[in-house]
Amino acid sequence: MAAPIIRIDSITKRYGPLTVLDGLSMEVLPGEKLALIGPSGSGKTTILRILMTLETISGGHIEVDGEQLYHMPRNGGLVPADERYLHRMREKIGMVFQHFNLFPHKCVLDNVTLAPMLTKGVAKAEAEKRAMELLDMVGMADKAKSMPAQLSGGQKQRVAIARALALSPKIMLFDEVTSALDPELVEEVLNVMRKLAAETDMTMLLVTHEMGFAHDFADRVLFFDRGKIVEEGKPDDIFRHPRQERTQTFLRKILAAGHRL
Amino acid sequence: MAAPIIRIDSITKRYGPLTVLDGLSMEVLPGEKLALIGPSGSGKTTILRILMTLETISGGHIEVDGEQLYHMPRNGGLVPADERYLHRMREKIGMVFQHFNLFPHKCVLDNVTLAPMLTKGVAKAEAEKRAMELLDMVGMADKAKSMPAQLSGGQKQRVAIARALALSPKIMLFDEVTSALDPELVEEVLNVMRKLAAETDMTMLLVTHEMGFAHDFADRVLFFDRGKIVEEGKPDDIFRHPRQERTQTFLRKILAAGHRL
Amino acid sequence: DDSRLEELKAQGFARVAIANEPPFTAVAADGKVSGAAPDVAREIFKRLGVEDIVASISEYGAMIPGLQAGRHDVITAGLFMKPERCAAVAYSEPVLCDAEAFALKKGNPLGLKSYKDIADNPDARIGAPGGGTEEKLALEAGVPRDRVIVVPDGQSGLKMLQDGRIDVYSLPVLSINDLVSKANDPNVEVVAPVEGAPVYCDGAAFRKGDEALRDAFDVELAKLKESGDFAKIIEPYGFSAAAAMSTTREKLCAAQ
Amino acid sequence: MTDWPGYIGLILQGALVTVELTIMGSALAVVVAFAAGLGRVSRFMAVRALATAYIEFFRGTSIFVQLFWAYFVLPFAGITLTPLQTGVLALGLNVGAYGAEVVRGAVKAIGREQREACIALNLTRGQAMRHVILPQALSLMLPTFGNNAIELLKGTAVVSLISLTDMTFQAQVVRAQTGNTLIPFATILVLYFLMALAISWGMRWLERRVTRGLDGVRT
Amino acid sequence: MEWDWNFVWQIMPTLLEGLKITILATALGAALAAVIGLVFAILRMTAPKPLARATSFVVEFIRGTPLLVQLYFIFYVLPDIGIRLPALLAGVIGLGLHYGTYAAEVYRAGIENVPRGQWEAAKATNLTGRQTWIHVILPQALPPMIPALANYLIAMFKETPLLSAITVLELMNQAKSVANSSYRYIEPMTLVGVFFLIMSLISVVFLRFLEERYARVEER
Ligand SMILES: Nc1ncnc2c1ncn2[C@@H]1O[C@H](COP(=O)(O)OP(=O)(O)OP(=O)(O)O)[C@@H](O)[C@H]1O
Ligand SMILES: Nc1ncnc2c1ncn2[C@@H]1O[C@H](COP(=O)(O)OP(=O)(O)OP(=O)(O)O)[C@@H](O)[C@H]1O
Ligand SMILES: [Mg+2]
Ligand SMILES: [Mg+2]
Repeated sequence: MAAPIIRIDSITKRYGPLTVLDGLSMEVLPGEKLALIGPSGSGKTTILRILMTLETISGGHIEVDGEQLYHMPRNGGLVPADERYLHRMREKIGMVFQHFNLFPHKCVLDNVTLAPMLTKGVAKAEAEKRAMELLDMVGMADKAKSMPAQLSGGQKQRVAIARALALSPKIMLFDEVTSALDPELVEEVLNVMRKLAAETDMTMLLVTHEMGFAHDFADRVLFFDRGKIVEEGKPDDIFRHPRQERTQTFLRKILAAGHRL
Repeated sequence: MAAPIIRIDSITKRYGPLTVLDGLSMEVLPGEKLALIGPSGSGKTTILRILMTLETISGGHIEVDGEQLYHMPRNGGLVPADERYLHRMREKIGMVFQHFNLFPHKCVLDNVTLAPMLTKGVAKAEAEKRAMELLDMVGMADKAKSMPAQLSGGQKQRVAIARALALSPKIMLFDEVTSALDPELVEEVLNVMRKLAAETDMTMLLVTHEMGFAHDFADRVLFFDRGKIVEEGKPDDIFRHPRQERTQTFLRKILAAGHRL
Repeated sequence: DDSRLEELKAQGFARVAIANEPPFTAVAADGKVSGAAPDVAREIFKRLGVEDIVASISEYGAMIPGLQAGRHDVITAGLFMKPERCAAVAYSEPVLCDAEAFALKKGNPLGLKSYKDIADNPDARIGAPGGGTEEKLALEAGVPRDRVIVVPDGQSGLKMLQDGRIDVYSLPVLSINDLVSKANDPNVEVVAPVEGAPVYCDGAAFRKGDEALRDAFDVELAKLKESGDFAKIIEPYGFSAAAAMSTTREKLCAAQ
Repeated sequence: MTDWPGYIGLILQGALVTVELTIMGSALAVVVAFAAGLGRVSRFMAVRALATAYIEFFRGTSIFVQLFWAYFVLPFAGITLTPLQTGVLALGLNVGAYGAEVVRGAVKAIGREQREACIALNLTRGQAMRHVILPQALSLMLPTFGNNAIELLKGTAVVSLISLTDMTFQAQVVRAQTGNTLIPFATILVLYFLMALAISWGMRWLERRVTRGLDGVRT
Repeated sequence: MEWDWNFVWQIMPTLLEGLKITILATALGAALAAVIGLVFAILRMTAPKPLARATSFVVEFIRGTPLLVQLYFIFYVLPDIGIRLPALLAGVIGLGLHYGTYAAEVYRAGIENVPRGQWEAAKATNLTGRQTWIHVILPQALPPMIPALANYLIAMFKETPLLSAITVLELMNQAKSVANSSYRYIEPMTLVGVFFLIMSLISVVFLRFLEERYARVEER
């Protein structure tokens, strides 16, 4: 078994008096597809945001691809990472947001090429060539010159996925990428993600309320509640035979509300 | 068969150059539970809003409970209804919104009692008694003194239902009342509506993307597309054996995205 | 008829417009209005049966419009009689007379002795109160508009002179003396009187149409002058009673 | 020797006038702000037009012009106001015009959804405005009203130009009588600042009271 | 007192002369305010705590005191410490400082209005701080600021009559001086009002245009 690509070691995250993650530990293997599920407020988004270094952590350590994420070695010890160090670490990680967060003042193509050109110094022509390939992959090549405001939610999200892929990260983070979409638009985004899962060996972490998709997509499912992993296992085990009562209650509620597996 | 309680007669609705409803006609029987489904932008919300007199109409007539809704008789003919006439007609109709639209500056109880006291001159004590019964029915009696901001989405929506019921309308309109809710909170609201459907013989019109719920709840399902009723029938017929291709495509997309019937 | 006077008597006070320019007008630390012009007015109104005066400070330029707009009953501010003003208001007989003076930098570096000198020197800028006599004299002498700086009040004028924003500041002699002595600045000197500028006298200025009130005022003013009380009021401020008594409104209004 | 305590007393007298002007001007401003602000969203064309004309005129012509006009020109129309009345009128109407836009903005910001809930509950327009829209709009207006009150306070300095003996005017008098420029001006700068602080503290207190229980959350 | 058209035509050139100065002072004051506002905003948002605090205090102080008194101060008190500014310059500096504090607020609000998701997306795509500002934040923050800034420009324009108190011969001062020598206030004051109204109405139309033009960027 390969060494984990992500190793989270008892991290703690507090917002003021509120402890959101309390000594959480977990590991992810290279190429693994992980689904994080659980009730609202359980800390799923928080863990993705921490991996993307969008937060600070209150305690613990994270190792990504063999290197510390929030700390850097100095004089034999570890000190809090500085901006330059983080900048280098972020190359390994890409993230897709619930609300897309496309740059509204740039056209689709420019959204995808901006980061490669600025952060990796890729030449414009080359960046655009690669961007068109990615847009083609997500079925958005014909909208390359559109502005984000002219797209539907599903189209925006597909562009956001292409944008994150443009930096060729080793790890992709997806935070409820379909929950801001109209129901009929969900499928087009999920299709792109299925394709992505099938065609690449990227490590993927997915937060979702689409239990059916989580079931089909993930190698492993983690059930979160109140900042802790309550249960984890193969999708079939978690969804069909949850052992913990909290998992059972949660799944019952979700499924009763009209979602299928 | 009883006379229809709602009779919509070739109404047209335009927003500037955009025609949203084009000569739509339909009838609803007293006590009927109707589900309106269809793709985004097909005009489902618009038809409810028109019934609530939140819009103007560009053409056509609507009869509610034997009286014209947007027109009133004068000198033997019909003229556009004035505010006083509309005020009287609105007594027959209640509406629950996707985003609850509770009054944030009033506590739960006051939200429910405000309209009966103001519009019907019900005495405070009596209004509160009835409000507590309704809050009890939706399972919110213990939160009577809470402010809306202290409630979860599901709780807010249950209060909103109680508020609409407080005026004892003959017709209730529900516009995607669960789609702004976290998935685990959906069920509590749907339960209240099941109870309501079972216990009263109110006429109900429901716009929803919860196909499973629509199936169980409705006596009749109307499938909308581009401002027209494309197909209508018993839930089993529409969901299991849709005849129109557009209905089939729509249901396939929705179901593929993880919803069950 | 004397209806205006009756009104004032009934109301118990007269509203006077004053400037903020000692010694013509002055405001004490307790806010009490004094100065030669208001003191004379107060005394005469008392004799006419009007208990007191209520003063509001105004720019010179705003006084006549304010009088016409009914904001004041009379102007007692050292507003010198000039023919065009005589046409606009009803003056009493002369009260305070003074010549014009310059305050300028020590040694009078530009050699300015008259308004004409200022007009002739393209570098010389003169400061004067807006709508006051000095502004008019300067303009009449041919100083172009952009070298006549309108200064809101005496203190500002002196300050601008000290700061080198203007080269000469012109006011009546007694006003300049009062200012300069307060400033106690060895770098400022006074040229008085200005060559070629006549001695001017002010009077209490009434609204056109209030001539009856003005005439009543004149009667008491004449008595005051006669009795010597007039001199007792104004001479402590440095004004000459003789100067005021040696001329008449008729002469002053016809001048030029 | 200069009688400084006396002259500072003079400035304090002026401060009183400034406070008086600010309070009365604000009171007038609030009244006209609501009248014109609600007029702007009226159903009646004529009311809307009237409110709009008032707002555009007073926002368009500069407080100075309004002040001088009220002071020197109105009397010819037979309306002679005391300088204090003139000041209150000009400041109140001027700031009221800005306040009207705040009222309108806040009422509009409360938005379609609340308005529609009112219709669905069959409230009349008046009831909706009184019981639902205005109570919420008020908490949106308060911060801007606070700023407007400070603008009005600062505007009172301008009335010194029509010989109203406010604080700035008294500072000028003191300056003319004493020959000292720094002391009177520095004194009034500090006093103005303290008054502005008092206004913003007062408004914040009021805001807390009005929004109590709302938690700033708006659905 | 009757309205006199002859008098109106007679004083028109003088007033237009004053209008020129008014517009000049507004333009210079606005340019200065835009720069000073940026300095204030940056100091408040990024400077070390004590300096940021001090800046906040200065901004609050300037905003809490009347421009008229500030002008008096700049014009009459500053020379005591050797700073003697020409009247127009003193006026422009007063306007610039005063309105700079307003502009600072606009800058801050404009930057804060860029959704947090944009900062995060920039980070997730690994842009540096500078790249984020230049390519993501400012292009979105600036356009929506324009109407607000223009609004203050108009407000400033209407406050220029204050400069008359420090002897600048702008529109109001010209009108007063005309009134002083003619004893007529009706025509000059009304004309000044009309000038301001015309300029304001023009700028309101312009502002509406700006608001429409730049509101579009906000769509998401
Ligand atoms: N910036 C913040 N400040 C304070 N509390 C926060 C902040 N962000 C998140 N929280 C809190 O942290 C907890 C975990 O939030 P998180 O967003 O990780 O939950 P989640 O599992 O993603 O829920 P959801 O399914 O609703 O997205 C919640 O209680 C939330 O209120
Ligand atoms: N106020 C409005 N101005 C202009 N167009 C509008 C307005 N309201 C609705 N529309 C348009 O009318 C059409 C029908 O809208 P409607 O909200 O009724 O659709 P819907 O079926 O409820 O869709 P959804 O499932 O997204 O709620 C859409 O194209 C919409 O863009
Ligand atoms: Mg989340
Ligand atoms: Mg809808």
